[in-house]
Amino acid sequence: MSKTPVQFSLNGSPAAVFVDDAQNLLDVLRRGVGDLSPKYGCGQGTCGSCTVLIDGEPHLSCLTLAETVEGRAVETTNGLAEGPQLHALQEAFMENFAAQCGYCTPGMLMAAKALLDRTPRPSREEVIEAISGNICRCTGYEPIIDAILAASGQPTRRTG
Amino acid sequence: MVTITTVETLQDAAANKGQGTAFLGGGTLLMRGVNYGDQNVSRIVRLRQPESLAGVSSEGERVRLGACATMATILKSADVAFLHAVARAVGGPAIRNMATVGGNVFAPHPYGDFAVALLALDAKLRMSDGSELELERLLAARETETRLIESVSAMRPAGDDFRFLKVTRVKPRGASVLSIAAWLPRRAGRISGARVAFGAMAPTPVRTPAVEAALEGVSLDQNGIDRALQSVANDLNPPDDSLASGWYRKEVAPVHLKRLLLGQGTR
Amino acid sequence: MTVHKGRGFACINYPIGMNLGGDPSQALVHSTPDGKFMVSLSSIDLGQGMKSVTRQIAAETLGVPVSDVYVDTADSDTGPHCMGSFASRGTHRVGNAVIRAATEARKALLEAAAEELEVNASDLDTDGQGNIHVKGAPSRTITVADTAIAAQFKQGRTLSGRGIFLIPPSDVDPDTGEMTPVSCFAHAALVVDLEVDDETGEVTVREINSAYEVGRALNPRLVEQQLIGGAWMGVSHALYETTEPYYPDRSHAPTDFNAYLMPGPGEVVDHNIAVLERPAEDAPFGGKGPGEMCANPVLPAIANAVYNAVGVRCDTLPITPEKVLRRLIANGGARPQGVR
Amino acid sequence: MSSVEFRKDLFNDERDDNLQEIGKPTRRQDILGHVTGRSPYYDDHLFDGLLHMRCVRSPHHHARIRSIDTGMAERMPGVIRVVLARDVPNNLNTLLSLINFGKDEEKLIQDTKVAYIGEPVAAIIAETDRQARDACAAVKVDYEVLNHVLDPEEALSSDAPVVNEIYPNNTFDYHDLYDHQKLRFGDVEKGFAEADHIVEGEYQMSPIEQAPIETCGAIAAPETNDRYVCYTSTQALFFSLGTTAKLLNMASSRLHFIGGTVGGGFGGKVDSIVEPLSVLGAVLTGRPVKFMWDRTEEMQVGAPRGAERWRIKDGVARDGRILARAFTGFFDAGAYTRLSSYAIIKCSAHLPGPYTIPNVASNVFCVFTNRTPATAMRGFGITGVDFAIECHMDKVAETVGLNPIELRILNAYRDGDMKPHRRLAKNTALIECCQVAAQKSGWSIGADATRQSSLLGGGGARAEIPETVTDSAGRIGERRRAPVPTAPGEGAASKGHVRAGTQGIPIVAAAPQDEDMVIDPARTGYRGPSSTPTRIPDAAMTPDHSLQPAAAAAAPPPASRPGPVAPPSSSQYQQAKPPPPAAQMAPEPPAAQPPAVPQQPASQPYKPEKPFSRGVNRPGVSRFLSGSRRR
Repeated sequence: MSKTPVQFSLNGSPAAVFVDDAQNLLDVLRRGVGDLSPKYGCGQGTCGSCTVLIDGEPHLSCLTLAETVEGRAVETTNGLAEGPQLHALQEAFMENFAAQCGYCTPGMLMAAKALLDRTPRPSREEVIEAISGNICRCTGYEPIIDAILAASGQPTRRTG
Repeated sequence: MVTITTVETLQDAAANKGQGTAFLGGGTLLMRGVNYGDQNVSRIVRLRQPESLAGVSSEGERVRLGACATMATILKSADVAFLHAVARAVGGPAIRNMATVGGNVFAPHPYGDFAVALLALDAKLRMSDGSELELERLLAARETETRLIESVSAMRPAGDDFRFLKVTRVKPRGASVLSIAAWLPRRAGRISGARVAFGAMAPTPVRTPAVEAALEGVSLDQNGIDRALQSVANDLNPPDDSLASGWYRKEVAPVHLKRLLLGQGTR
Repeated sequence: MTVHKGRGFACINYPIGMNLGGDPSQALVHSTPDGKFMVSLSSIDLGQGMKSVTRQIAAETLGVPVSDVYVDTADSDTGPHCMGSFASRGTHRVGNAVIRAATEARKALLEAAAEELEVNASDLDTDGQGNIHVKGAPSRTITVADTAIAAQFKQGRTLSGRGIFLIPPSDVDPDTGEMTPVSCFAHAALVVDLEVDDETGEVTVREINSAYEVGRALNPRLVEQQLIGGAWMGVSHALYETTEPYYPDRSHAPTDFNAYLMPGPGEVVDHNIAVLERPAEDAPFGGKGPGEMCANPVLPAIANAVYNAVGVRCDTLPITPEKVLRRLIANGGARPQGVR
Repeated sequence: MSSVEFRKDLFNDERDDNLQEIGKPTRRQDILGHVTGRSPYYDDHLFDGLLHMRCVRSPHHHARIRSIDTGMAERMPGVIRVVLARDVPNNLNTLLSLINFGKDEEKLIQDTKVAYIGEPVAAIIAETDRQARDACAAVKVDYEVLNHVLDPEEALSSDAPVVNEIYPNNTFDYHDLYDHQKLRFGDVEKGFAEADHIVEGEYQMSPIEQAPIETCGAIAAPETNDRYVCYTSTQALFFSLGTTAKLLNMASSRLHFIGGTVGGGFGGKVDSIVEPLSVLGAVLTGRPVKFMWDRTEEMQVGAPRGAERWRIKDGVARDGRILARAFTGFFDAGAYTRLSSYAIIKCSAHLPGPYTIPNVASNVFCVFTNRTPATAMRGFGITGVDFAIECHMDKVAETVGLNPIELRILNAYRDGDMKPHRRLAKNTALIECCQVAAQKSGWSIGADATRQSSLLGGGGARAEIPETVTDSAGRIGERRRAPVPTAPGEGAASKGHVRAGTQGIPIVAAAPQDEDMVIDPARTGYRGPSSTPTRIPDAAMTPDHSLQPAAAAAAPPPASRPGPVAPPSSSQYQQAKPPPPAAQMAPEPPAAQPPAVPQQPASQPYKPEKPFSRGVNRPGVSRFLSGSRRR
């Protein structure tokens, strides 16, 4: 088995790691770099819990060949907060009780961040579309949709 | 165990193909297999710069899509606005940032909805050896195809001549119960030279010749399409899978074709 | 295409706690020297909110603010035995164990404060804000923090408590089925409004109006989480889910989330919930576990609504478009049963 | 958009709503960890030199294992260890042996016969997950394919293949006596004979996957003190610890289990498969070993909520009173028991649903078939039969021409009613839920249904235990010799009778061991059951369908012996006053009366002849519950 060096930016900081052949980005982030925020839910690209941003766009890290992120910028939930200052999405997820078991939450947050970065005031339909590749088994989605709308400063059932 | 070979050109990639070798497009299908220990893949060949084959451009009455263009690429291109609804029907946003046009052509049942649209739009493939190939011919023998796709050219339909729908159980995004793409060129309100393709109704996307024939010269109204709807069953023998049985697919295919042709939408 | 509206009803009760008892849970509570309290458990939080609800139960029982309590759970070396998080037993069994442990710790707390204030412990009360005062004389007061410091460094007392809750095992009579199962019941009733497409058999749930009786909503937002998410799962069970789509045939078994179907975020059903609270005597502060029962009434209510809409009885789950369509064809088309 | 309202006006005299922390919408203690991605799930613990385990699984429904050739796999790159059945020290278990229920019957790794697709026959431990997968693919297993059975009723036929050799009749043995669990209350045949209508139905639920987003898994590693630590996704820490101790024949004190932050469970993380395998891996290799199911395993090898088939037969009076209800139920357990046997006990106690029906009988079978074993899921033992019952209630309503909600209220159980498992109902609220749901949805119900209350009309004759007809049909093994009908009472060679009022001793919670642990009742917020019915203030009303005589008559005929509880009189039920506005309702003083405890009949307390623990290999308290193994 050969090891391939890969350098990329992780949440704005340089990361360098040797990856095994055919190792996926999720495994490299978690075990190689130690960023445990993206989660393994299927390894098939069907649950979304491993969602990260690559060059600002959501990708499924379990389906991303690790060495293809050479020179690119990867963002994870671990980098959402700025120091102690939580991201508006994180605050809104807390406020709206948008997590139960919490396992899908990092993927949901990254899918939502990709949306809000492009579309600061999305419609409800745009929010639904943005998380349509992410599965939540606990909440029934509504609190998550509400939280993302709330993070964009829009009224929700509770605030509006 | 799987090894990775990184090459500069598609021709290099094709030259490296062989037993146990797979070409990495978007990775949405290949990497899944790798993760699950697919013993048929022992080597992955990938392009160092797949962006070089990701262009979208106009060529007269046709458009050309690079094989490595992703669904997200399609969605960003105003040149191919008629394909936006199709690209949006593939996966969620993360999948669309990864899944490629070329990969979709090889996607197994029930995937490959983009290829359904390409099939209806008379797609021709430019292969890694420089040859041209009709999509329909490749689909008929894709299990044994060793060449790689470089780009796809498809007709640019006029007005609302192109229709697409995808029926999923899960909303807004899910795998196909079936998908239908119809290119319906009209002369004086009458259809001429229709191409109608179905997805998830056979092992690969397929055209429905009897439906196409029945649409010839008719107008897009209930009476006009009646014979086409009755022909659907003759063209299709869909498989059972976990989403729906072949019986169900066959039973509702005319219903959805009717809704597509009459612009009634899906639920 | 004809879309038929249908309305269906169902109501249920649900037994709380492991059937037949024999399922103990323990809790330990101790204070830090500065008057904060740790609750040690081995119970599992799998998203239902075990850590959060036991924290509130401990704070309420101790008479201190919830912010002064933390729950540490599920290290078998430090957390005492718990049977596990299933059978809606968490809130009931673990909650009761925490009450007992926190009650014993509270007694130690008040005794330590009594020594400092030179009064009888029975004359003391907590204000829930971190203070202990003499009943009827709010100015004679000491903070929980000062009490804890005094207990630890001056009096040599621990402010700690042990708790266990057990309903001993019950037998079952083989001939009559006599047994003592569970101790209390949660209740629910709901009305589902949906639409059925009579050409495709597709069912779209539009609205749910429900009443759930949960004993006491120990944390109303956690209850809401369970009820909204649970009803979603009920819709999912009713219309989508199975690992064997052609049961009892084993073919075409789904192996991923593209094939194992559940409603997506585009299918959120408006759900108007009324929460009723009839506290159960032996439940912690009357609270029954709402987590399991919330999906159950949705399944039959949907089946009943489908019948109301198109006259098709789909007695086999899940109610797929295929099953509805087959029955519609057998019936010679939709037979709406009338507006409710 | 959804909405939630808290109907504080209902049952408000039974509660004190002025608690400090209880009832507050406090944020979850774990929410900050969830939104920062820092909540420590089991797989979020990193170990140097972590090894990965994967299983070789049966491709057949049912097959005898002739041989397993692991030679090539052992030589493959990265492979550290091949684990076979012989490596499991005590390779036979049943999950509920921890509460002494059922016989040991399932191997952690199979070596003689596989009974479902996906049953493990070997495990590979390798440096990487992929290497373990590659080695699994290189294991050669020679199978002799056997006939299989997938339908539970076919599995009951005398010539069905034997799925599980410990239970050669393809049914779980209940109480060493019957091949099913019986429930008998009154005489359903009499009830059917008195009925104006017989309503029958059959209902089927297919298997359902719990589908937590975190798959089942565990990481085990040697600790420096000759113990093993195991980080796990289990829903039941000591269940998994005890099961591991038993299978590995290891003192449970040598096991240190850590979990508690779990990515969803829904019942699918009780079965304790990954924990013993990962600990075994750590024992065999001396290194940290992870065993994590992939999604395919989670969906097809992980035990689902099992399929259930139900048949219900109701005898109904023309006014809608259900006079008798009989159930025949089949739980498709798959190849091994796991928790299905227990689900049936729970389910039997639940019958006939939240209704007071004077004659009830059920036979419920735990049947073994050649499919993935079934286990717990949210609504364990209840979801399937509730689907059946509530669909059936609508059929009954249609048969007698009643509003479905009114039919439920008419038959609803109330405080003080006797349930068929022979314990009194208390703290009921079905009627109020029906009324509120009707009101919220704008579904009109009659004035009389609107007036009903769970607090009134129960007890009295409805608290009586009737004379009960029993039978001994379906003894263990009987079905192997000749067909036996499955419905209650049918095919019984002889009928027995249990006299009216026969009741055993209810089990109550163990008393606190120390009075210091007893919370001051004034601080619990519980005021005791009210004697005043709670009212739905503005329920939609339609012309009266006159439920009154029907409901009153629903009570079984009074027995010669007085009921154990002094209930509200039935006239109170009929003459209930119109509802006062809730806001003006004066709170009742805390009820001083103790909760309803049934008095024992004058005769000797009834003791079940055959206790629950029969049919168990090792009676008594499980040796694994004590924390150390006694030899």
